[in-house]
Amino acid sequence: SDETGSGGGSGSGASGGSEDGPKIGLAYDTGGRGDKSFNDSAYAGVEAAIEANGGEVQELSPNADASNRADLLTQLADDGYNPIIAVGFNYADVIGDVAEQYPDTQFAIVDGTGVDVGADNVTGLQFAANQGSFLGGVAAATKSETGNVGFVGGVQSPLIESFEAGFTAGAKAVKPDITVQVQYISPAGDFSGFNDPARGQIVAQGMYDAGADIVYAAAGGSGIGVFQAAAASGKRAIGVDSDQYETVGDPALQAVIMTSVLKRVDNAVEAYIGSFVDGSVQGGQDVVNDLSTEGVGLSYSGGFIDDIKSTIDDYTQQIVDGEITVPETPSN
Amino acid sequence: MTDSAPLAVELRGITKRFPGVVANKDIELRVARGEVHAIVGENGAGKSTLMKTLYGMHRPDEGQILLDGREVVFKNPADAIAAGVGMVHQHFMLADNLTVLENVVLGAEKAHGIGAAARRRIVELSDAYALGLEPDTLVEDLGVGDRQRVEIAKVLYRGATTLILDEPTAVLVPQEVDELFGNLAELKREGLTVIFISHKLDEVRKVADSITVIRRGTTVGTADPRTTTSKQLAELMVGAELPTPQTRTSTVRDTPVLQLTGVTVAGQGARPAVDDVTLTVREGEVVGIAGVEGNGQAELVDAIMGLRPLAAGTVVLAGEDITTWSTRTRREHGIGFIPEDRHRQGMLLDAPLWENRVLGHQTEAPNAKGVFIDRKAARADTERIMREYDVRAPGADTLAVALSGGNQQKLIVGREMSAGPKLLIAAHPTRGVDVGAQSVIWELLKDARAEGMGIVLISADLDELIGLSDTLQVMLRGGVVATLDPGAVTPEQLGGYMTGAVEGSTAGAA
Amino acid sequence: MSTAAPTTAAPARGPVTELFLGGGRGRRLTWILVGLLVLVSAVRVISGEQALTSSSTMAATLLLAVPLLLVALGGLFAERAGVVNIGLDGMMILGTWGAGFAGYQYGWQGAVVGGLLMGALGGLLHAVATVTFGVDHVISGVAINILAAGVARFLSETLYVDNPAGGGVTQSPAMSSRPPTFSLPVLSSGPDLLGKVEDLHWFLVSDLAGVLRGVTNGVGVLTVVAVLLVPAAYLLLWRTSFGLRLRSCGENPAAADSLGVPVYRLKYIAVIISGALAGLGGVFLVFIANIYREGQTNGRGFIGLAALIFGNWRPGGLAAGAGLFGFADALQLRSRTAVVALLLLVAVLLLAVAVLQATRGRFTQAITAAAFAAASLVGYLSIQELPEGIVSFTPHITTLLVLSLASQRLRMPKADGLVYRRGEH
Amino acid sequence: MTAVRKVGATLLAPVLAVAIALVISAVVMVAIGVDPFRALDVMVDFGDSPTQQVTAIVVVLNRAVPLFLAGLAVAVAFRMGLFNIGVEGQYRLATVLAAGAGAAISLPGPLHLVAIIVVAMLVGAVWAGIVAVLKVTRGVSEVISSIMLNFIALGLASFLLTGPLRGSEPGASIITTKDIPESGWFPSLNGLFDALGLANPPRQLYGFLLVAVLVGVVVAVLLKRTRFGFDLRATGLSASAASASGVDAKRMVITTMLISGAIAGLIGLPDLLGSDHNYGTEFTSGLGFLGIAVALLGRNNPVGIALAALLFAFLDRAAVPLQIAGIPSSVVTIIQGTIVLAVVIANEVARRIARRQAESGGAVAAPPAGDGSSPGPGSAPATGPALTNATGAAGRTDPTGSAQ
Ligand SMILES: Nc1ncnc2c1ncn2[C@@H]1O[C@H](COP(=O)(O)OP(=O)(O)OP(=O)(O)O)[C@@H](O)[C@H]1O
Ligand SMILES: Nc1ncnc2c1ncn2[C@@H]1O[C@H](COP(=O)(O)OP(=O)(O)OP(=O)(O)O)[C@@H](O)[C@H]1O
Ligand SMILES: [Mg+2]
Ligand SMILES: [Mg+2]
Repeated sequence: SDETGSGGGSGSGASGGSEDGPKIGLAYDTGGRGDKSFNDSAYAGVEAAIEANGGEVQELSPNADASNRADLLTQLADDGYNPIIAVGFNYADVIGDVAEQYPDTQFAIVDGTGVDVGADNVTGLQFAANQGSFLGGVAAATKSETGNVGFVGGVQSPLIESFEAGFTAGAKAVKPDITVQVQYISPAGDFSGFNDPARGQIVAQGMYDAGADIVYAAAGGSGIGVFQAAAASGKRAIGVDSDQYETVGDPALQAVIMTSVLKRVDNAVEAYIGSFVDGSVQGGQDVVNDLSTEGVGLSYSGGFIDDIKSTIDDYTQQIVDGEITVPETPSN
Repeated sequence: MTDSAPLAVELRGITKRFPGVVANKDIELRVARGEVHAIVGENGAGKSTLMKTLYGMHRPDEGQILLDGREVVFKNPADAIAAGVGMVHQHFMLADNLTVLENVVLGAEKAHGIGAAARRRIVELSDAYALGLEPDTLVEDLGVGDRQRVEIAKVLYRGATTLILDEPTAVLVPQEVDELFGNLAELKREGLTVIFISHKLDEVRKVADSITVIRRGTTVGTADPRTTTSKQLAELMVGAELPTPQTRTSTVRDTPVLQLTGVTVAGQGARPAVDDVTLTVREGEVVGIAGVEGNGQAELVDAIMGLRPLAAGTVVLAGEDITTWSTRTRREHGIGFIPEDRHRQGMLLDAPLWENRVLGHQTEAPNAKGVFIDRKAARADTERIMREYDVRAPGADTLAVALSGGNQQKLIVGREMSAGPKLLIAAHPTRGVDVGAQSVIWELLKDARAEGMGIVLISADLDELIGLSDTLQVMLRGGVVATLDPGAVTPEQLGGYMTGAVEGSTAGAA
Repeated sequence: MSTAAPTTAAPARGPVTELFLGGGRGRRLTWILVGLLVLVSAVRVISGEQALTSSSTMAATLLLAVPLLLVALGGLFAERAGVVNIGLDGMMILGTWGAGFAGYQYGWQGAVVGGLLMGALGGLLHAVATVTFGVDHVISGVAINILAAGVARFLSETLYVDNPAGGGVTQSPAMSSRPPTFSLPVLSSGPDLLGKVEDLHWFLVSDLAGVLRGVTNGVGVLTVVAVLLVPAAYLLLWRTSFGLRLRSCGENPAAADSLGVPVYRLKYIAVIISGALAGLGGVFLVFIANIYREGQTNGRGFIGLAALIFGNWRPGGLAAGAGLFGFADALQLRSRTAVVALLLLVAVLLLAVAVLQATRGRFTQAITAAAFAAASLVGYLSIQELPEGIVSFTPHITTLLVLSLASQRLRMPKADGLVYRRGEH
Repeated sequence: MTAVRKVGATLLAPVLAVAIALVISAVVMVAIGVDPFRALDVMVDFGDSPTQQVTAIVVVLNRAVPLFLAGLAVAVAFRMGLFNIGVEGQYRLATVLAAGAGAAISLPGPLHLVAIIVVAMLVGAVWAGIVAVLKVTRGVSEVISSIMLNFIALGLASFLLTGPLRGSEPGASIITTKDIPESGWFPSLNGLFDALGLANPPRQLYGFLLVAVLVGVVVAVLLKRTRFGFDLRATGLSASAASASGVDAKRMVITTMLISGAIAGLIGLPDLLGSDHNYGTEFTSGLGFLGIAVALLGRNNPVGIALAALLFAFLDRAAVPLQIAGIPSSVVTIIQGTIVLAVVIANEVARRIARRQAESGGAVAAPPAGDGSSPGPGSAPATGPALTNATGAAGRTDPTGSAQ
C-alpha cells in the first residue's frame, strides 16, 4: 500500500513507499528481543518479510514495569513507522487509543483482537492455541504409558487457560479415562509464573511423582524447570510456542522434549506484512492462525513422535474439517 | 621523681585538634612505674582526649609518647595493647548481649582462644584480684560495679602493665569505690602502673601517688596528694573555688504535689523493677532519690511520667489521680521532666533549637496555635530561653548537636521551667555538666523550689543529693529501703544504705 | 517456632509444661518436632491428603527452602556485624546472573564461583556505601536492588544478544555441565525401602518415611552444602574468635574498636560474605533451571530476610523459618486441596494455644485464639478447594500467622542498622 | 549559618549526586561503546514539533504523578522511622477494589469520583493498618509483615479480579474489572494547553495531577506546620525523645501507617481514572518499590519527592528515544540505580559536612574555653544520623516499646 504514515503532524515526512519497502515498527512485550520466545518469533517474521519485500524495522522494548506501552506505539507512529506490530496481548488495552490518533497507520496486535478495539486500522493476529494444544494432548495421551499426563500453566490467564482446554480435550479424545493433572504457577495478574523455573520444576516434579509421564509446559520461562523435572525423573515433556527442542540448547533436555506446540508468530507477522505491502490489509478484523493455516501445530524435532504422525494428521484433519470443535476454556 | 628508672609513661608536647576545638595543647605527663597517677581537670579540659591518644584511639597532631623511655607510635588500640597499655573508658565499652567471657577475650583471642583455656584464665584473674566474675553471665544482667570489673579484667587479660581508668568512680557508690580502690592497691602491689581520672578530689588525694592537673587542654602543673588540699587542687583546676550545693532554709509547704501509693512496675524477670513504692512530694520540697544505678530509679521516673505501665499502685498529681493518663496529659497538667539521658530522651539532636524548645510542649503556648505549630512564636521564645538561661549558641536555628552538653542541659532546664510546672522530675540534672553550668542549674532548681515547685531529684552525685534535697529516699532492688534526713547523713552513710550494707530505717524522715 | 531463641529465666510452670518444656533446648526441640509430626500425620490421615508428608512434598520443600536459607544465612552475617541488608534480593539477582554467565562457559563449578563472586560484588558495593560512606543501610539496600536488576539486564543485553552460544536479554545459555546429586543407597534409592514404607500410608510410620526419603533422595550438591552451612555458620559465628569479633561489631562496635578489633574490615568481610551467600542462593536457582533467567529470584531475597528475622538472627531459627515457608509453599504448589487440610492443622494448633493461654489466665488471648481456631475449622469443613489467588499466598500468611502468634522474643543485634563512625559514637 | 551557606549546603548534595551519577553512567556507556554526550542529547530531546514536545511533557507528567504519590506514601512513614515496604500491596489492592466499586456504583460526576477515591484510600489505609496493628500489638516487624502482605495483596487482587470483580468477557485475553462509567472518569487537563496557547497533544494529561499536588501540599503542611507533623518527625528523629515528650508511640505508628496507606491507595488512580477505567491483569506493578527510591531521592520531603518523581519519569521516557538511537534502554535503569546510590552517598557526605560546620560553628561561636561552653563529654549513646536511627531501628525491634 501507499498509505504513508506521517502521523500526528510530525512533519518527518517519512514515507514507506513501496519502492523502499515498508518502515515496520515492532513493539515487543516485556523481555524484548532475545527472549527465545514470541518476541524473537515476531522478529523472525519481520526479518523474513523484509527479505521478501525490502524495507526496514525499528524495534522498541517496554520499560521494566511495562508502563510505557502506549508510548512505544505513539513514538513509532510519530516517527512514521507503518505498519506497527505490537507483540503480546498486553497491548490490547492501549492499542485502541493510539490507533485512533493515527488513523493513517496500520497496527497489528499479536495474540490480541482487532475487532473489539473498534478502530478500523487494527488487525488482530490470533492463534488457535487451543487447537495446537489439542494436538499436544493427542500426542501426550497416545504416548503416555501410565494414563496420566500433566499440564503446567505459567499464569492462570485466559490465554493459558485456552492451552489447558485444548490439551485436556486432546488427551481425552484419545483416552477418555486419562488423568490430566493441571496446575498453574501463579495466579492471574502475577506474572512471576512465567519466570520462575524453580517453581516450574517443583510443580512438574509433583506431577511426575504422582504418576504422570508426560507434562505439557505452557509456562514461558518457567518451562525449562518442567524439562529439568522430566530429565530428573526420566519422563517426558512438551514444549510450547517455539520449537523448544531447538532453542533449549542442552542435549539432556532435548532428550525429554517430546514435541512442542508451535505458535507460528513469525508466519503470522510475515503474512501480515505481506498483505500490508499488497495493500490488502483491512484493519478492524482478526486474522486467526489455526491448524488450517498452519499457524499452530506440533514440532517433530528429535523424531520422538514421528511414529504417531498419522494419528496427529488425522486429528488435524478432523479439526480443520470442523468435525472436532476444540473448546477455548477449561470445562470446570 | 628521679631520673634513674625510666618513666612508665611520658607524654611530651601532645597537641590534638578537633574541628573547631583544640582539645589538647602541648601537654606534658610523666608517670613513674608502679604508681597510681591521677589526672584532674574540669569537664572538657581534655583528659579523655589525652588518654585516648595514649591508648592509640587517635593520633596526636603533635608530640611524642614514650613508654619506658622509648618512643612509640600507636596506629590503633591494638598497638597500645601490645605495648602494655590498657584503658577502661569513662563510658563502658561492653557488648550487652555477649557474655563476660566473650567481652573479656574479644580482641585478645590469640592469648588463650575463646574456650576453656580463656575461661580458666579469667577465673584466675578474677581470683587474684578479687574481681568476682562469672564468665558465662550476659553482661546485660550485671550491675555497674560488676561491669567495671569486667572492664578491668579485659585490660588485665591483655597483660597490660599500664592501666588507664577514665572516671571509674563516677557511677559508683562509696562502698564500691572502696572496693575499686582495694583492687587498685592489689594492682599496684603487682607492679602495675595506674593512670586514673576523677573529678572527686578527695578520692584522688586518698588513692593517688601523684597528680597532674589539666586546664583548658593544657597541663597547668603537678601536685603531691599528701601536701595539697582539695581546695588547692580545685583552684588549680578552675582558678576558682568549688561551689557546693547548699539548700537554703526549708520551703516545704503542706500541700502535696505528688503522691505515689504502692507503685509497682513489672521488671524483666520475676522481680518487679519498682516494688511497692509509696512517697509524697510537697510543694516547695525536693525529694532526693538515692540509689545505685539500676535499682529502679529510672523505672520509677518512667512510671511517674507515664512512660511505663504500672502493675499496681496509683499516682496522684495535686489531688488528681493521673494513674491512667498519658504522658502528654501529664505534662500538660504540670509535670516537667529533665531526663537522665538528654540525648536519648531530652533532645532531637538533628533538629534546630527552636524545635527542641517545642519538644515536650507541643500542645502548649506559645508553641502551638490550635493544631498548628506556631513556628514564629516558638522561635521567639527559644531566644528568650537562650537569653534567660544563658544558653550559648548562635541562634534558635542552630542544630542542637552543635551545643555543648552544658548548654544543651541549660536549654532543657529552661524549657521545662518555662511551662511553670507544679512538679519537676530532675534525673541527673548535672550529669556530665561542668562546674560552671552545674552551679547555674543548682541555682535554678533552688529558685524553683522556693517558688513552690515540687521536685523529684535523682542523682548519682551524693553531694548534690544531700545538698539539694529536703528528704532523701533510698532505693534498693526496686523498693524504698530508707527515708533519710539529708541534714543528718554523710555520703558514706548514704552509700551504706544504697548498697544494702546498712539496714533500712526512717531516720530523721520528714 | 524459633527454636534457637535465647532462653530467658524460665518462669515457674506446671508439671505438664515441665515435662514438655523442661530439660533444656535439645529435649524441647525434640518434643516439638515429635508433636508436630504426630499432628501433621493425624491431619493427613483424617483429611486423606497424602501430599502433606509425602517425600515428594518434602523434596519440594527442600528446593524451595534452600535458596531462602542461603539468603537468610547471608543476612545473618551482615546483620550480626551490624549492617542491615535489604539488598539481599539484588545480590541474589547478581548471583543468578553470575552463575548463568560462568555456568555456560565453565560448567556447574564455574557457576558456583560466578554466583559467589557476583553476589560478593553486590555485598562489596553495600559495604562501600554503608561502612565507608555511612549511608543508611536500608537506603543503600534499596538502591542495590534497583541497580542489580538494571545491571543484570544490561549485561545480558550486551553479552547474550547475538551470542552464538544462545541466550538473550532475559536468559543465559544453558550450563555446560550439571551439578551432581546424591541419594541414600538402599533406603532412598535402589530398593528404596523408605519409598515402600511411605506408600503404605501408615499413621506416623509412613509420614516419617516420607520426610526422610524426601530429604535423602536425589539431593543436589548445593542443598547438602546449604544444610551443612547452618551448623557451620553457628560454629563460625559462636565458636571462633572471628565470629566473636564479627558479632561484637553488631553489638557494640565502639567497644570492639577500642579493643583493637578492626571493625570496618570485619563489617566489610561480613557484608561481602553476606552478598556471596545471597549469590549462592542465586546459584541454587540457576542449578534448578540450568540457566539464568531474568526475574528468577522472584522476591526470594526479601523472603529470606523475613526468615532471618523470623529466626531471631540465629542459624537454627532462620533454618526453621525457611523450612516453614518452603513447606507451605511446596504444599500450595503441589496441591490446592492439601492447603485446605492445612486449615485443620491451624485449627488444632490454635486450639492448643487457646488452652495454653487459658491455663495461664490470659483469657482474652485464649478467646481470640479459640475464635480463630473455630474459624479455621469451619473453613476446613466447608471449603473444597481454594481459588488459585488465595492459595498462592499460603506460605506468606503462614509466616505472618506464626510470627504474630509467637510472642515476640526477637532480639536483633543491638547496633544493627546503626551507622558506625569511628570516634563518633 | 548565613543564608548563602544554607543554600550552598542544600544544593551541595544534589549537585554532587548528579555529578557522581553522570560520571558513572558515562563510564558505563563508554565501556559499551556509546557516546555519553549523544545519549544525553537523545534524552533531553523532546522532539521537533510543538506537539511532540508537549506530548513528551505529558508523558513525563503522567508517569510522575503515580511515582510522586508512591514516594509520598513511603516518605510519610519514613519520616517517623517506619519502613513501609508494603506500599506495593496497598495500592494494588486499593486499585482493584476502587475499580470494582467505581464500576458497581453510579453517582453523579464529582460524587462518583470522590467515592472511588475514598474507597481507594480506605482500602490502602486498612491494608497498611494491619501492619501497624501487628507491630503495635504483636511486635511484628513492619518489614516482614509488609513484605508478606504484599504477596497476600497480590493474591487477593488476583482472586478478586478473576472472581467477584471480573468484568471482562470469558475468552478476552486480559481479565479486567468492569469499566467505570464515564461519570467516574477524571477529566484530563488538556484544556490547559489550549488556554496556554500550546499545541494540544494526542495524549491526555491526567487530571489526577491536581489531586496529587493537593495531597503533596497537605502532606507538606501536615509535616511541617502541624503538631501532629511535629510529633511524627520527632518520633523519626528520636523515638525515645518523642515518647518522653508525650508522643504516644503506638498511636503514632497506627496513625502514620493509616495515612501512609491512604496515600498509597491513590497511586493506581491516575491510571485507573485517567486512562484505563478498569483494573486488569496488566495494570502497572512495581510502583510501590519505585516509590521507595523516589522517596529516598527526594529526601522524604514533598518538594524533593516531586522533583525525584519528575526525574524518574523523565528517565523512563528517555528509554524509548534511546532505543531508537540504538542505545540499550537498560542504561536508563542503571542510571536510575546509580542516581539513587549516588544521591544517598552525596546526602550523607553533605550532611556530615553540614553537621561538622554546625558543630565547629557552635564551638567557635561560644565564648572562650574554660567556661563550660565546650560540648559535654560524649555521654550520648550511639546516636546515628536522623534517618539511620529512624529506618535502621525501625527495621526491626521497636525502640518505642510498642512491642509486648
Ligand atoms: N571526637 C571529637 N570531635 C570533636 N571534638 C571533640 C572530640 N572529642 C573530644 N572533643 C572535644 O575536645 C574537648 C576535650 O574533651 P574531653 O572529652 O577530652 O574532655 P574531658 O576532660 O575528658 O571532659 P570530662 O571531664 O567531661 O570527661 C571538648 O571540648 C570536646 O568537646
Ligand atoms: N512552605 C514553604 N514555602 C516556601 N518555601 C519553603 C516552604 N517550606 C520550606 N521552604 C523552603 O525550602 C527550604 C528547605 O526548607 P526546610 O529547611 O524547612 O526543609 P528541609 O530541611 O529540607 O526539610 P526537613 O527539615 O523537613 O527535613 C528552605 O530554604 C525554605 O525556604
Ligand atoms: Mg572525659
Ligand atoms: Mg529543616
